[in-house]
Amino acid sequence: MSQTVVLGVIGSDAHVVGITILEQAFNAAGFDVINLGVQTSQEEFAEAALEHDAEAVLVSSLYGHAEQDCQGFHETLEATGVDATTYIGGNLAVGQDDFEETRATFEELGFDRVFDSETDTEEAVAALRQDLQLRTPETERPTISS
Amino acid sequence: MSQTVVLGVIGSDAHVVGITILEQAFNAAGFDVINLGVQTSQEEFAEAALEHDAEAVLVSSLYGHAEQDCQGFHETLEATGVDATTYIGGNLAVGQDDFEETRATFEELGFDRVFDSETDTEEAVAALRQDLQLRTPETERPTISS
Amino acid sequence: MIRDERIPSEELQRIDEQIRSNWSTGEAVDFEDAIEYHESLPERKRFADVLESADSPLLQPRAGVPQLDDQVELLEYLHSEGKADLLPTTIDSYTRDNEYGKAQEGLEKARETGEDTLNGFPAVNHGVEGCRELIDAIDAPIEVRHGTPDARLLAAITFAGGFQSFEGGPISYNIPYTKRHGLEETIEKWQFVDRLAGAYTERGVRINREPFGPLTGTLVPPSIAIAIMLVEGKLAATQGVRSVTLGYGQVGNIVQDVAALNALKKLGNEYLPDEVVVTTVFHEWMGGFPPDEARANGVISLGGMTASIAQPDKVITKSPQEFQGVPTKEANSAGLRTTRQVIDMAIEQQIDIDGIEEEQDLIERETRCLMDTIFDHGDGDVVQGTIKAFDSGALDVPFAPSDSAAGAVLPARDDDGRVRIFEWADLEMDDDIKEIHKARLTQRADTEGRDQSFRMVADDVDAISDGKLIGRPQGGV
Amino acid sequence: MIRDERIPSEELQRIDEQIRSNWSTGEAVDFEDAIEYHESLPERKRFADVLESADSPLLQPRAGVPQLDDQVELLEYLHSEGKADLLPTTIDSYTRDNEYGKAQEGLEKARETGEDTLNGFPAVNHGVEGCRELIDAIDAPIEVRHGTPDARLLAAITFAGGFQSFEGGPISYNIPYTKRHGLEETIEKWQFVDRLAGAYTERGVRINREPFGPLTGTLVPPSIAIAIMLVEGKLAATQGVRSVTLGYGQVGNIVQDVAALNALKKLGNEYLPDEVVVTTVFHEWMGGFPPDEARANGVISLGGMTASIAQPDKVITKSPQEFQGVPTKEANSAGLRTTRQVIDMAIEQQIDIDGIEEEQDLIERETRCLMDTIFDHGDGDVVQGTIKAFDSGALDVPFAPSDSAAGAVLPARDDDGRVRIFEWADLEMDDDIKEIHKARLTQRADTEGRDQSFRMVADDVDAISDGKLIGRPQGGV
Ligand code: B12
Ligand code: B12
Repeated sequence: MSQTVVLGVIGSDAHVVGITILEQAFNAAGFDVINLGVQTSQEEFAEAALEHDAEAVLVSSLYGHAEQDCQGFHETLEATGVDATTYIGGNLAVGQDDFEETRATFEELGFDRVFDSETDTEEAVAALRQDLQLRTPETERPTISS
Repeated sequence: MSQTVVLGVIGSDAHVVGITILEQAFNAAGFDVINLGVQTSQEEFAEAALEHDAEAVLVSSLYGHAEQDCQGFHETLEATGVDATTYIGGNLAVGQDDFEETRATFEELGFDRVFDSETDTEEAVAALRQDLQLRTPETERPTISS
Repeated sequence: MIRDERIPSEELQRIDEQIRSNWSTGEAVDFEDAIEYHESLPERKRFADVLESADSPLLQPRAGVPQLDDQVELLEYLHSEGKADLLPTTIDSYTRDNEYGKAQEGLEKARETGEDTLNGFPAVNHGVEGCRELIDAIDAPIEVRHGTPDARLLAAITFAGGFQSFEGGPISYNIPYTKRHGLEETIEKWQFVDRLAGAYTERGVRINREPFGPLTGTLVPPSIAIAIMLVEGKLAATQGVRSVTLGYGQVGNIVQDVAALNALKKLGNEYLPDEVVVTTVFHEWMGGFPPDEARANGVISLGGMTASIAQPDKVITKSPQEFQGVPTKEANSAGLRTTRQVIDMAIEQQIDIDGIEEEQDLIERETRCLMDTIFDHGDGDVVQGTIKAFDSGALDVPFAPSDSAAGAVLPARDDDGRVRIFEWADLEMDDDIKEIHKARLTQRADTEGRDQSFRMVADDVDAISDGKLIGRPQGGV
Repeated sequence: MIRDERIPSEELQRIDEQIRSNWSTGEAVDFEDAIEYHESLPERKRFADVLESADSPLLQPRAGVPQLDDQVELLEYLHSEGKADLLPTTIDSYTRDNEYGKAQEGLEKARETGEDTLNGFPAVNHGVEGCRELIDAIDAPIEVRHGTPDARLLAAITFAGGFQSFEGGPISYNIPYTKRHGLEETIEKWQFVDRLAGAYTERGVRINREPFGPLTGTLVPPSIAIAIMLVEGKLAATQGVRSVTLGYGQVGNIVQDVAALNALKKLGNEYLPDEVVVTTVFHEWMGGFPPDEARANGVISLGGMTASIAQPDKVITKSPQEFQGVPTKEANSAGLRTTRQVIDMAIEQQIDIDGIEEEQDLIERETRCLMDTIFDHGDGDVVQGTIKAFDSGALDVPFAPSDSAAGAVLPARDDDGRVRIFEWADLEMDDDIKEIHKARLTQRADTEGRDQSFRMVADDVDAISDGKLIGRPQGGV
């Protein structure tokens, strides 16, 4: 019953700490996590998702070039034949921007959910559970909240 | 040739440090300073100015009630027969105000010059010298700038 | 002749009735009803208990606006956004002058225009009911902070109104705050305030009393501040107060500040009766602030750092807008959160700095000299001793605007930035201690290649707002 | 096989010509003309001299925008309003990837739309002339800061453009900044950069080189950072660099940070040849910041406090907007001024904290273990040793995104907030040192009543942004 998520940092962004924490959180929540690491191209995301039959693709971006890096991302997924829930999160704009604008921009690009960098990992886990219509397995709860 | 200035903190304001510093600066600059201290009423300013035949009356206020405290100040001076240069300085408004507005308010009340609390004492001394048309006595310069 | 003796209860009642007739709202004060109200308050609103049981420094800002609704909103904001542990209600200047009529005008004008025409909350005018509305609305303990020489009516109303902590004292709210009130007069008036707090205490409602430690806020040598705290603590204890928070204002030298807070705590416990629970409060820098919020944040943080080492029971925070005027609620909260971050990051670290014991020892010896002279002046009576010691100049406060203090003693920083005494005037002090100060100041004068003078004092007064701790000569001489 | 040997001058020329042909602006580089230009610069623009002759820590922010005019304005602002002593020019990400074409597009789009479409200043695209306009316009030394694995063209153009300081190194701009560049490759490329700096140095133009000390910015144990600094310093020295600034990123524990900076300075002087002038730079907290400017100011101030005690030659400041994104110039200046105020208030105070020597001793022993293993791995050659030690995991960096590092070592804070190693993986270290770490971490686990786990590491990663130093479990477990 465990579901696979593909995780990575897009573009030439090397901020790795966030996805390291996310990997651990999704693992602890019972997902199978394929962590592609930093500086992952659109194609690498698509191929990994295809190969592992991933339910979700989680894109991280911190360095401020997310918008450029994600142009055509969903077209690439589609072209590869991937139909997964897509999330993006991190620090998505250069400078001191308003997050609601940012969210709109990325939803328009096709992401199912957009997270800011204040996101708690539990929040993201809960959202994905909901989107994939999973229920929290009783036994895992203490692991997550501890 | 030394000139007399009357100095004090108006109203029920007790902030004494500023006038202590001012007293010392005007003294060092060769003025005769009559320091009335804190919590000085309009009448006390007027009487002291009259008694000592003061060239200037320097009013200080820090606690934010300057405007109320100075209502009718110049009328009081006039009624007592005092015709002196008047300055006010310190922290003249309650809260985070724009100083240009504050300056206008106090000029309207009749003050010849209005100083904010970033005022350097030398600035005030130089201004008074100019207004009373005094020249810096050569011998005092080192004392002031040292 | 006024002495350090407890006011008899009939006398307490007589004064109480008299002062309550000074303003219309005095009538509504009813002691039994007040006790009942206090007893109805939940534990988290009981000031003394919350403060005394805390295991790390609690943070408290200063704040007061004229209207009740606005005050509720302001305190709620400081509680939720600033994460203040303890809240204040700062009283307006007219009330401090006992000008309740003017305060009423101001309050009415505020209600009409929506402007803050008073620089604080006129608690007397709001009366018992108004105060209780405030206490009911806010989910944390609240203290009355003011600066009132004669605070008797204010105390009667705010105690009945549910406040459980009250700042000030006969010296600390006289010498720095007013020119003409005699010490004898303010002591008498504060004996009543303390006696009233004691009456509540006897009935199980421990009103916390907090002498105002920073005094003139400007380079006050620690021992002078501590001696005055001990005197006020003793006076309060005599009247039955059992929860006393002694205060101290940051001078900016970490070693000296930590040493002073240690000495304050130690001597407080030593000089005050055992039945009094002594806590300490550290005030972030009370002198002139930099005219720049960014630099002000640095000053505030140095306070937080010091607090994390000394661990007082409470810290009164400043805002980055201190220089400019009464802060916005946002700035006030920012000061709280900056302080919190520094304390929380530093407090778990073991930071033992060399020289603290030595400095503490010096401060204790100085304080004992001052306490001894006070007792001597009063033949063992601390009230008479205080009055006479101020009179003779044996006890003095730098930059005191009051006619009751000589204000002749002058402080200056030594080469390490510690506050020493440059001009002793008649201040009582052992010669060997004077020699220590002199040596330190001579060292500084040598470093700077100039004589000790008032100029040095003036430079020190401006130093922190100019961005330094020590007022070194700028450029050439 | 690449070794720690100076690139012969013919080889230098050959590479120089080759890399200059990578982008149109490369042509304009002329070494003799560049020397002349540097010689024409006034003393106050000479980076190494200004830095090495300072008598208290100099402050430097990070800042870079795409357009030249904007960059001039930005730096002027940081100089005049922020009172920065040294200025930066941070390079955009495309340039870091050697994607000069994309950078050109971004620059042109920036010129058209007025928006900052690049996250830094594309110095290669601005070319020698553009760089000199910047150098001419700003009355202070300016450093190139980037994060580029292959920075050869960037160096050629910025050196000729008048910059006299250049951040980075083959490990420090590889391991934290890129996934796929091999170490052998980046070492070779940085040997060229250092050799070019050395060529200028030989002609009297001392280009300052600054290895990037903070690495991944996230709980990097001091000895790992220091060892890498020593390696990069040695490599630079071999190529003729004579002014080296070794870096270190604040971990937030004052004792450990001061000890680390002391150790860095001491070991730098010991391991680097005598003819190199070694200075140090302290980076204010490089990990995740609080999402709140007020709390961020507390983090920044703790950095200032640490700097005032350790007295590094330079401090790289953070802004209160660090969490959010690239700061406005006002916020950037605010970070500078907050830092300045704290340093200036604290630096004249004598603050000797217990335990610094002990911690420094531990850091030095650890660093020596790492240096020994590097030399051993390379049979005395530091280049081969570094490559092989990273390969075997004997040298490693926590949270390294690079394929060239195992990234298997995991740090965690001890009960005092000092960064220790929780998972050693293959990191080379004497057993008795490992025991010390283990004991400290066990103590913490006991305090918290939980096992050591990755959860603890994750909590520590978030702790400062959550307002604490140590990631203690929240509420119940
Ligand atoms: C550490 C750090 C670095 C380290 C990174 C080391 C490494 N390899 O990981 C170093 C020093 C190398 C670095 C370099 C750079 N950095 Co940096 N860095 C940071 C810093 C301080 C902390 C990031 C971090 O580790 N946070 C801790 C982790 C746990 O949090 P996180 O990354 O935010 O991730 C969490 C959430 O965002 C969320 N999340 C993240 N992704 C996703 C995805 C999904 C789907 C979901 C649901 C959630 C989610 O969950 C995560 C876990 O809690 C931030 C500022 C900050 N936040 O305080 C700047 C910051 C991100 N960096 C920035 C920049 C500009 C850079 C550089 C371009 C600049 C330079 N001058 O060198 C380079 C880029 C290099 C590159 N090629 O990527 C900017 C980005 C600006 C913007 N977006 O507008 C920031 C905001 C700093 C700033 N204010 O300027 N950086
Ligand atoms: C120290 C201080 C105190 C001490 C004063 C001790 C004493 N008796 O002197 C104590 C703690 C007692 C105190 C009390 C109060 N204070 Co007070 N205090 C300050 C503080 C921190 C420093 C003032 C100071 O000494 N500065 C150093 C001296 C050298 O500078 P200065 O006074 O500004 O004077 C210089 C210039 O202004 C100028 N200047 C001044 N007057 C004049 C006149 C002329 C003609 C000229 C040319 C120049 C000039 O030259 C002087 C020398 O350089 C300021 C905030 C700040 N500035 O940082 C608040 C501040 C002035 N206080 C303030 C307030 C509200 C109060 C209280 C009402 C509040 C309270 N909660 O108790 C009470 C008032 C008591 C009373 N009755 O007056 C507010 C005023 C708000 C406003 N104007 O909007 C301030 C700005 C703090 C704040 N941000 O809220 N305070």
